[in-house]
Amino acid sequence: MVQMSVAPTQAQLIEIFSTMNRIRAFDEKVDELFAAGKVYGTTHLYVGEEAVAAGVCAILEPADYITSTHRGHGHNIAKGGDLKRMAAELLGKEAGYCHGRGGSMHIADAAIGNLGANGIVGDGMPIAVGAALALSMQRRPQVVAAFAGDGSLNEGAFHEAVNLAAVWHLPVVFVIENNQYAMSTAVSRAYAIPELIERARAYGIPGIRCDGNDLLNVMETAGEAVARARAGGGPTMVEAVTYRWKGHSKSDAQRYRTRDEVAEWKKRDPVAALARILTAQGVAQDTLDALAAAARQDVEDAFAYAESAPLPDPAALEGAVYA
Amino acid sequence: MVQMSVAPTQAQLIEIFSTMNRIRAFDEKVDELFAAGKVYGTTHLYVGEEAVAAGVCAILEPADYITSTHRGHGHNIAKGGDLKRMAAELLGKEAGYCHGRGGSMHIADAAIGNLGANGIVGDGMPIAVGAALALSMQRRPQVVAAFAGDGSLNEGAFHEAVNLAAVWHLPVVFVIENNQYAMSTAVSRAYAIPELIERARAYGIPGIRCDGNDLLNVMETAGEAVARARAGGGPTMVEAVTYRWKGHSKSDAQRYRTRDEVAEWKKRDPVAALARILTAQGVAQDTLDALAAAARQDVEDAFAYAESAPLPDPAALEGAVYA
Amino acid sequence: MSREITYAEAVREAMAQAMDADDRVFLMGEDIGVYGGAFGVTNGMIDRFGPSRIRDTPISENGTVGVGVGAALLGMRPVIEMQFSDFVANAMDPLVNQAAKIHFMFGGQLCVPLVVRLPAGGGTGAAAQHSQSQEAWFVHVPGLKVAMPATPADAKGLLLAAIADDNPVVFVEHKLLYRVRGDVPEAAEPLPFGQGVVRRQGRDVTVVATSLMVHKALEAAERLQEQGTSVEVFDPRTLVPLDAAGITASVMKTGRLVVVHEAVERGGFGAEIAAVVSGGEAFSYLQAPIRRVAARNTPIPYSPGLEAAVIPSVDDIVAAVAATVSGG
Amino acid sequence: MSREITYAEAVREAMAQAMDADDRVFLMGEDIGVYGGAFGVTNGMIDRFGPSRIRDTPISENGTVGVGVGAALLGMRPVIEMQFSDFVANAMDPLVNQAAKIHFMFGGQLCVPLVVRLPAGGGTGAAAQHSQSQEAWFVHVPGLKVAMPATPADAKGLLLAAIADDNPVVFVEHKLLYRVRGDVPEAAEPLPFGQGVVRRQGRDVTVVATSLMVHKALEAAERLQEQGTSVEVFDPRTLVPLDAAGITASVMKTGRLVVVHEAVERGGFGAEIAAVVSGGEAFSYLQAPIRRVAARNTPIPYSPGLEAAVIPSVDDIVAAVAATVSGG
Ligand SMILES: Cc1ncc(C[n+]2csc(CCOP(=O)(O)OP(=O)(O)O)c2C)c(N)n1
Ligand SMILES: Cc1ncc(C[n+]2csc(CCOP(=O)(O)OP(=O)(O)O)c2C)c(N)n1
Ligand SMILES: [Mg+2]
Ligand SMILES: [Mg+2]
Repeated sequence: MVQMSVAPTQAQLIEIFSTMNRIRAFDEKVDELFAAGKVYGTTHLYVGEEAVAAGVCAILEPADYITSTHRGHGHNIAKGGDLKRMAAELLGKEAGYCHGRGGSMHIADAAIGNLGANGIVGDGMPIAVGAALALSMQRRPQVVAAFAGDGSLNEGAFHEAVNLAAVWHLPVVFVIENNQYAMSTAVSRAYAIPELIERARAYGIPGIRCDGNDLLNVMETAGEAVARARAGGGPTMVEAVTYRWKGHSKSDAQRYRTRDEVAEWKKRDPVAALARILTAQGVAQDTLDALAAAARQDVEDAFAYAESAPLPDPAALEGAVYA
Repeated sequence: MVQMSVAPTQAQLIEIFSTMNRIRAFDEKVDELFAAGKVYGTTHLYVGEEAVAAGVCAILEPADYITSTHRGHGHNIAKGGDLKRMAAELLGKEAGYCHGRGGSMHIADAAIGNLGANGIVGDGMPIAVGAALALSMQRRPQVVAAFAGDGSLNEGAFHEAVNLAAVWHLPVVFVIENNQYAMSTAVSRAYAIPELIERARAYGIPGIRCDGNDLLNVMETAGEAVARARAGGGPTMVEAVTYRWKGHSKSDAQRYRTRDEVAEWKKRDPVAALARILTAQGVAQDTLDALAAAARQDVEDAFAYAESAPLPDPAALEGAVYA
Repeated sequence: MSREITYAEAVREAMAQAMDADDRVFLMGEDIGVYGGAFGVTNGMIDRFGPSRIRDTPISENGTVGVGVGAALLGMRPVIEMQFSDFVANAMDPLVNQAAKIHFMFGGQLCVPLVVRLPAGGGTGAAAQHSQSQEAWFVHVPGLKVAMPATPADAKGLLLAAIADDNPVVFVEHKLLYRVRGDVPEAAEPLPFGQGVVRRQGRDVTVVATSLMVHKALEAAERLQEQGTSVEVFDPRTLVPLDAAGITASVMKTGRLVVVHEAVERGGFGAEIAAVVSGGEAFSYLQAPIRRVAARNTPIPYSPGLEAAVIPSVDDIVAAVAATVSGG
Repeated sequence: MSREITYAEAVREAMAQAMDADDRVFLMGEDIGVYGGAFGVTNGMIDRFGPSRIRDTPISENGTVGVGVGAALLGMRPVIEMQFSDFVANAMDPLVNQAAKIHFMFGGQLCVPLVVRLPAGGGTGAAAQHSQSQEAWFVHVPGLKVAMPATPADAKGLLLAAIADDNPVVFVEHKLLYRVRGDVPEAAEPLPFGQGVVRRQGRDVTVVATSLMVHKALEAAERLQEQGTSVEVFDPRTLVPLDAAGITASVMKTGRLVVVHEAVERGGFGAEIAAVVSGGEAFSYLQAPIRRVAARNTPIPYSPGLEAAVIPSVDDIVAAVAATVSGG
């Protein structure tokens, strides 16, 4: 089996720490803005799950591709997305990634290989498989990582897509973010299997489970899966076990879980865990604090930019439907 | 694990032998009529696979339910269907099961628990699961057997339905007729797994494989699965390995397989195999020949009846859309 | 006896009363249990009816509708909530190829008493994949019935009728209507399908509007009244069966027709109404072209200003009616 | 240079020429390889282009279209064959919620050059689940284009244009047309979308017909000519974009309109045409109600006599035109 040979350097880890802080700060800010009624529509926050996107994207090459989900801010930031264009999109501005046409659930950045967030649970996976098919037909070396939630594995789209990837032996990694719930539905109520990677075997592909709050474990697991895909070894399913700290979306009374459970998981904060690793490596707390502060500042700057940016012109819409 | 405790009696086996001969004779006759251009539309013949339907339906109680497929004549005959109404349906007559509205692909017999053949690959399975859900909510003791082809396991409908059955622990048996091909597509080209029952594990339900040309093996396997369902043990997937002797449908050049392969499988004729068992049990060849002849005669009578039956009146159609 | 409740409460009440009266009725959907559904429509029902009859499903729209069909074949009366109308695209096959055809295709042996509830429409900032109005697809599928109530009372009465119907019914609810209040009878009284209602009498022009647009049309009619134009507002309430006679009678009286719906214009239900009128008895009474007011032919965008520009407004209706009345 | 080939051959030739000219073009579908497709349309192509570009899929319509979308995002130009049009119900979600919206929803960053070919229509005794005409669903989805060629030459030219288009195109082929022969240019010449064609000039009435119905309309026109009625037959060829100007001009000339399609009448594309005409410039030229000739509002039945009664016939067209011309 292919293994990630080299452990990440401290410089890499520090960069990833910054990324995770940017994800955290961005979604905390979004939460605040929604609570204040300053953003339209709805949103799904990634707080608590940062190590998954950050770990997987740290393994990917810049030219590799991802598909994302409704809970997609973290994916785009981890892949190298622009906070300003994200903020502008959330505020419905012309400078946003989608010129205000998409909003929180529809951020894509073609230039960095993010083929798009998705409002339809499960639909990122067939798209990822198609991208992988294109790469394979074009004999290009890139791979695709498809982020997907634990809730998405019961959709037909998952099933059909993973099978096609398996039968055609395509360079794709399915990254299942098992954050324990699909909206109000606990994994145990949606599946009669103990681990989601059990599903991988049904398609004849490897499945690996990892601690999604442990960045190094995520990187190791994604490293193995991405290396296999890149080496022509076909798809892998990765299950990253993690937890969503916030409600499912803007409005969620969270009647389906206890405060204690949430509190318990918050003790396993992936950002703090990485901070501990860096501290153990001798990085000064001040340095880490400065990185976190810089991340927050970047987010503040992005939203300040977005607030002052102009709104889109509806007159452009009809011409925007067809390419 | 629940096992079928009693071996079938000779009287039972003789009745099943008759059933298998009726299935064989019916579809041979249909083949002949299509070849002669005497039937409209298309058809899918069950010749070579008789032991599956006959074995499974021999295990079911009359009040149990089945869902069927595009290759469904055998299922309806095995469940106790009326050859005359089948023949009349194929000839598009008012006396047919569907008053000529359905044809070969849409035979249902609500009175005997056949919830219908299906022109959409895979769609019988969710319907079976729904029927099983109804039975469970109504606290009735019946079970449902869903016949489905090897090609149907890559449809989302299969995936979603089996998971719902598993999570809700419903009294349903998925009978996968693995006849090696979905139209031109060999199982090995549609799946990256050696056995289709590998899929069962992904939903946390038992999967059992059996020789679909060996009636006793089919009965034993179905017996276990049906007993489990009836005892409240939830769903089972049964894979019955068999072979389709004829082309996929009316017109099929069969470029995807060799004559030798077909010839090889014909040596494993399930009807002849059951005849050998009965002969070994001391049943006279004459008796078996007479049963086969009677089956052919029943089929001839059915089509004679159907030919002379009146056509439906188009004026009734618009009133037939809504219940 | 009636009292004022919201549209969401009316939908809930219809389901609860149907469940009280008939054991065969049960609900399936994503997060309809403790969560109460994405729009709170099933709030509290699980406490009263338990998790078997208020049945949370995994995220499997196709399977859920297929299972609903199977349960209906054995005499149950499933009511399925799509979390958003948009996701019914995942369930087109069981709805269209199974539910709609089974009764006909099997020669009347079986029937499919199934209701699929669709929270439809935009105006919530949920963008292209969570804001669609897809009723026209279902109108084009023989074997389905389609209801589209605009008021709490109609929501209750039509849903009771839908649940009692032996056929599959697509029941379209507009998200922005859920909080609208109105008088609703306490008793469980089904409203017959196929009977439209004149929401406002008028002389100069007929406006046929559906769902949320009924309210916008009434608002437009108020304004137009001030300008001296008398608008008749007709709400068909069910699209299949359609009260073609009611629409025809109104157009024969006014001589002018404007059709208003939120779905995109091209291929929308407004086309069907235009065809019914321009192909029927009312044709020779028409004094002006039939205008359609509908969403622009684009996906629904996110940004509030963009979204508002795409979805028909009261202003759009006023303008179209004015043009219809003044143009000849 | 042109020569007479069948419609199926024309479709195949378009695909082969596109594949010769452009590496990015490839086909996916069930049994399109050695089997040649359920209707033989891809016969022999696998020998020439190999199994990677003539890609047999497992039975997974949803996944296949979703994969097509993903491949298109990375610059490929997938052409997907639904084995029967009916099965596109399984793929509505990727077509409608992904393919159609991606370009718009992501602010123009990406596009989806995807073609989905639908062998549609009845007349083959394949009954309710294998005989549908679903084009109206797609017309109602902004972001999709819809083509419906009636002749071999149009099939070739429009398919070449569809493959070259940067947008998702639903390409509707009628099974009964596959064996129809006609003159087809040898060269790979795309036909522009949005340009209808007058198939027959006439004075008294315009018949707008699509796909197979164009041929039935022409036959009806011949018969009507004998009765002294001069029929203009207009074939829009693509439904989105639609040549509204062409239709309008024809109706302004004849003053009468009959719309003919095979899909069921209610909510069919004929409604859209009726709406375009009764809502536009041609309205005041109309001397008679707009009649629709379409399938009855039932699923397609199996028995030949039943099927024939449901699907529009030449007689039905003749009768509708005669009524339109004689009625006022
Ligand atoms: C096809 C479809 N069905 C339902 C929904 C509504 N919905 C949005 S997110 C969600 C839960 C998804 O859970 P999961 O996949 O675990 O992702 P998470 O939200 O936990 O990140 C649901 C039901 C949807 N967007 N699309
Ligand atoms: C949704 C759908 N896709 C495709 C088809 C066309 N089709 C009919 S039967 C068939 C092959 C089915 O193979 P399998 O399930 O193995 O059953 P078998 O014919 O071998 O009995 C195909 C592709 C269909 N009827 N429905
Ligand atoms: Mg989750
Ligand atoms: Mg098979």
